[in-house]
Amino acid sequence: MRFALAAVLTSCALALVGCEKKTSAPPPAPGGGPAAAPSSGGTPGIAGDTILIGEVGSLTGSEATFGISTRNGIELALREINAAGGVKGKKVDVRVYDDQSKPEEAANAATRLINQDQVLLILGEVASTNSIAMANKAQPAKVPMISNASTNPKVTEIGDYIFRVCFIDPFQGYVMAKFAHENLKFNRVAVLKDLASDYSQGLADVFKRKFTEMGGKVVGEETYAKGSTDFRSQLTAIKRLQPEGIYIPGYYTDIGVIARQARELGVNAKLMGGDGWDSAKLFELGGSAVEGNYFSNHYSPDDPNPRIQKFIADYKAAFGSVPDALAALGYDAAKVAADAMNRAPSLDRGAIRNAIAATRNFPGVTGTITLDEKRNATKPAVVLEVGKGKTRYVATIAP
Amino acid sequence: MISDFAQHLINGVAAGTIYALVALGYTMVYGVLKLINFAHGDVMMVGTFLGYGVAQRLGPERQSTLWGVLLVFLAAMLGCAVLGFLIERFAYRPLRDKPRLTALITAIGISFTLSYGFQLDFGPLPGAAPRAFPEIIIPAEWLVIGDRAVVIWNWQVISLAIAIALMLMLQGLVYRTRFGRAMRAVSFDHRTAALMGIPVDRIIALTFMLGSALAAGAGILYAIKDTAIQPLMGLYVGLKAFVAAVIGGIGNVPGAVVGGLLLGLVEEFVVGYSSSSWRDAVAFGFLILVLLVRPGGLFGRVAAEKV
Amino acid sequence: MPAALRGLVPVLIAIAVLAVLQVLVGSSPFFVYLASIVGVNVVLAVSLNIVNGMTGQFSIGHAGFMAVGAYTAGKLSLLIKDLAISGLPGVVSDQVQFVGTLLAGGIAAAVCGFVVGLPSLRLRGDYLAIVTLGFGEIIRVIVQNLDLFGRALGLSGVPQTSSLFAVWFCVFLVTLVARRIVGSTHGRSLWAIREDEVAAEAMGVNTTGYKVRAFVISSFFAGVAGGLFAHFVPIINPGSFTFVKSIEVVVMVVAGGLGSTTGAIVAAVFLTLLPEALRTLFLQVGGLDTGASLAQKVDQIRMPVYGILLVILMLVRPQGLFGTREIWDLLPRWLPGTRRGLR
Amino acid sequence: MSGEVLLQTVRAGIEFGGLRALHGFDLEIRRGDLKGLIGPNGAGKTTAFNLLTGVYVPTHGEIRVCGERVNGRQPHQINHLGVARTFQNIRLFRALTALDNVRVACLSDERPVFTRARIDELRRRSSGKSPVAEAMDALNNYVDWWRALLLTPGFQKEEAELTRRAEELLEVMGLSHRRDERARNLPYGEQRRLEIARALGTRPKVLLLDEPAAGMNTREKGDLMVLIRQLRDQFSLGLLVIEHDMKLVMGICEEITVLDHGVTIARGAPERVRQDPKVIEAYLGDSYLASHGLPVPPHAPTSETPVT
Repeated sequence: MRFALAAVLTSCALALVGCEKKTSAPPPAPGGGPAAAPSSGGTPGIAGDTILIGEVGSLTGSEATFGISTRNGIELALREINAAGGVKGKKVDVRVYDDQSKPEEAANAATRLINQDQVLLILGEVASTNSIAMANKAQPAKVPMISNASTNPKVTEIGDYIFRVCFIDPFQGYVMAKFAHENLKFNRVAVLKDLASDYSQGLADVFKRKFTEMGGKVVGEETYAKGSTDFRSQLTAIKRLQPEGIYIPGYYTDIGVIARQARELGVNAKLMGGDGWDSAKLFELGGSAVEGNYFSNHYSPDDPNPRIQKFIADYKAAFGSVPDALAALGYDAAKVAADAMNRAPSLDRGAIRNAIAATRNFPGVTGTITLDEKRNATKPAVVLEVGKGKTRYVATIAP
Repeated sequence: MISDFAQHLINGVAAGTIYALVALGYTMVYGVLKLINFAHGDVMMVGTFLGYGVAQRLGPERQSTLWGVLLVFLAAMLGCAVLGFLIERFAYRPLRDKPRLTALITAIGISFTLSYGFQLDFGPLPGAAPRAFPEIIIPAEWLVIGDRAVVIWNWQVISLAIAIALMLMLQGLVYRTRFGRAMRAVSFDHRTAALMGIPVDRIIALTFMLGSALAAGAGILYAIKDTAIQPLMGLYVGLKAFVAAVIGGIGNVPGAVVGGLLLGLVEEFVVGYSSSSWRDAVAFGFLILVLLVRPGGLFGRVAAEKV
Repeated sequence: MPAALRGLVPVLIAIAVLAVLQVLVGSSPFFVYLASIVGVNVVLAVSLNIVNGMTGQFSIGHAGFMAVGAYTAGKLSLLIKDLAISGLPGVVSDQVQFVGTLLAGGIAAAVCGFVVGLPSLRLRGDYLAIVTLGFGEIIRVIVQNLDLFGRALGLSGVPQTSSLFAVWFCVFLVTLVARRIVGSTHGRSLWAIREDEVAAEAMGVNTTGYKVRAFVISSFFAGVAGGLFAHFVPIINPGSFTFVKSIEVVVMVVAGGLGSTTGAIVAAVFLTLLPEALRTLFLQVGGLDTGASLAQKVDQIRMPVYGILLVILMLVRPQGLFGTREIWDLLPRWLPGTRRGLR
Repeated sequence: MSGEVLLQTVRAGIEFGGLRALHGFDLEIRRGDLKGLIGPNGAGKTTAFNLLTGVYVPTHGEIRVCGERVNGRQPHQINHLGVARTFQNIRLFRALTALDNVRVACLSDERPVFTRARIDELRRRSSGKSPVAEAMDALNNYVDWWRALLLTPGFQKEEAELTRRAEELLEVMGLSHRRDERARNLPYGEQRRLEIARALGTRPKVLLLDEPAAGMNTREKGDLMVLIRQLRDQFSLGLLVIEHDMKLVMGICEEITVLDHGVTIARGAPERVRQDPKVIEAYLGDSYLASHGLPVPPHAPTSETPVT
């Protein structure tokens, strides 16, 4: 017995001593490897006169509403594309898989799209966690992927086949910090963030850094967990610090309740947030309490630009509601993909990747999209004020 | 500052009252059946949705009248009593003589069915998105201290009054009526109770209905307090309330009330004066601590296994 | 056969079979991924069965232990990613490190299992349910609060060194442990506790000790399953280890039969593949539009259906599909090697 | 005939929330003793057994096993010191085979790393509260499980030895033909015998039998009387028997203690107890009838322990 124990300990020690820095490039991960060869000679994603693209979204689970908005946006874009004759004379079909808002399912769905369905490119995911999971499958297989709304910088850092049509957390956090400091002239703000959401944490971190750099003071930071509906203790603690504004980069599901309870507790500070606020539900959940507060967004529904107004009218006709930012981003992602496919010299994945990377000044509904060398969209953000049952455009803030 | 402290105290009592009301249901059912009714929190959730439906039907004018509010409460409580009866009759009663584990698994199954079933969006089911609960008590300031440093709202007072009334009624029912005596006898030993001519099945069913009705009442108060309702709310509130019941000593009626208030206050003050990011760990850390130090809870004692 | 070798023969056979399998199908990413997910679920189900089935306790926080294993192993792998063991080829060194991190993940989960199990297992069985559930919540809060574990975004970039062979060898190991424990007199003591705790205690069985030990072993394998998971899923975050995951595993154990190892395996494989198969079916039959919406409905109703399944099983067949029997107990008697009863 | 004192209680008693279930209970079992414990339903007989085996912790007095105070020890620890019992309402491991029922009980001896004696010695010195002893015990068990996993030769030998001993005990109790039958499928009388075999598996010094003859017919009862005496001699046990069947108790016991309402009302040789007026008064019920050869009405299977 003792002998066995000694042997185990010794071998552990030896293993530790024997470690050294890796010198050579790491070997290819088993199972990854080069792109799976097309099954029967044809180009992946092309079958006769249809082009097959893939989409992964959270159609069920905790983030189902985001997935469904995205899905509608993509659907609308594809209808328009196909009505206009498709891409290079071919119809574009999309295969959608649900990832139940879980990264392991997102990776599974991406693997499936790449290897079983042999799609030409992949659209999707809102949650950055899920996009990262997908990108880790798409990149080694060299399948282009366009995320519509994942704002975490890490997503496109995974490789040169991964793109996005939205701006990233650092920009959005900067937008609100700048707006709070320059337009609203705030000096003291507090932060209330959702501990369970990487999106919320990312925005909060950038906001804190930028706001402090601009000379303001972040007086306090509190957190909540998705699913709770009692924010009074955090708000009471924040009230004590007497901030002029509270930055709450959360989702609309929580914001309405937070706004009501803030008013109830006599918190007079303005509330500020990010694109997670954007939903018609915000007005229902927040009532009058949420009015007069600000959030940054990808586009403004009351932008007079005819392109945007046409999109809103078409979306309303098709799905019966005002599109939120995620629908607009889904729409843009599909349009950018179609545009790249049109421009690409041939319909193979490498050529399409290059075409996507070369996207410049694309007229999307969420602004004029240019993809930079890090494959992120650079475009301005808008700040909206919440009004009675709708939002009002306040300012545009450029990168 | 004293005003912050007072505000935290108010918040803590408000949250604790809800925990206490839900915990009462756990404790009563545990008392008569020795079963952790895992689905209790979800019954509460169903109650709030029933109340929501009734309030919607009444419309904005009628729902905030006295009769409207009463109707919302009564409908939710009656509906949940029926639900509680059905659950007991068809899911728990057939398993009463089976190992306790069987009933526990069933309870988890029912909890899962209710909370995730309500997330579907076909038919009358509400779907996953949260909804704003109608303001059946129009908010008005009841007491304002200083320059709005501490505000007590009318609905906070009304909720507390309703909660206290419900608890007193329960206490009276358990200790002053024939039904209460029968209930305590069943809780003591249901075989002996049956031998003494107590209709055990009926008493257990009634206890279930009573507990479910209390949960529905708590649910409406919860919805008034936090303004938004959603299908998964029952899981969280239910778990916390269960922790409250164990802290107070499960099976012990005053223990549940004290446990609920204690948990509400502890959570509130941890957030207020420490860090809000550990809030959800507090309840369960507290639970493990209690089980280590005083397994029977503050008021209960560990019952020896019968041999 | 020499007695000393009896313990090792199945291991050697398993290694050979899995090696062949790895060579044959190891290069199809989709198959490997699916098989890995299935394998992890089987490890979870079989290990949970040791507590919920054989010992008659009830844990509903298996995902929490899986999370501990996943985060420990994943973090460790990230830390030693740039190191190699000198004198070994790169691939071998990677695999050695992989096995090491798996063990570390398992041990971390086992330690947690001990800490959680000791106070609650002294008490009656249903406390364990609540405490394990609470434990899962605590793990979630801890992970979300620590930068070390990537907070809500999760850990990404863990080297994907897992393989079909590794996952299914763990499946084999946990099955072997479950079977050998059951086969030994110690395992019979677990069963004795499930049958009658008071009598077992009176017959000299240290019931608390046995329960804690079963729980620790079960947690260990949940941790190993988590470690495997971290090495083939590109990103791990708290969302993958929720209450819902725990309930999925419970459903597998209960449906397979509380106490039946092979039942748990069958149920785990079936319940993991079923949604996948239904999705494929609806897409093939219904085409893109109706098929996709049907497939979506399937995913939506999965959770409530699990709930109803638990209730119906308990009412109609509380011992689960297989009860305490193993698959070979159900084979016709004339087949050679058919054995009956608890063995 | 009387050997060393194995089991002793000194003014032991227990209260449940004010209800005195047992009060001032004195008892002494020596090696080779065969004593009886009788009393009407609810007199506290099974409560006494539960006290002796550690299921309940006495609120008064003291319990000693082989001179060692065991108040507050856990049942399995008391069992390891040499006290085994059967149950009034048979509590076999119903899903296990007859052989496995006995094997589980036999297991308590095998210690791979630290010897049982060493752990017990540590426990004794710390009166059952030594973390070191518990740790050693736990390590023993973990090592055992690893051996089970690897099927080491030592483990295989031990398993074989366990099986052999269990088979031997089944043989003694005349159950060899039921070896692989599940316990719940055995006839009633055989279940009672299997419980005794299981208790013997723990190598007891004292054996407590709780109504071993309940539900048996006259012939079986006769066999049982012979068997009990034989067990005492073969395993050199001290025996304490609770029994309602007066003929059996009077027939085999050398000393009888009579309980009523938790209090000892008489003690002595069967003949003396039988004629004790207090006993007759307390007992003028089924036992009176039975001792006169009249049919005994069936007992309701109620638990004698007061509800807690």
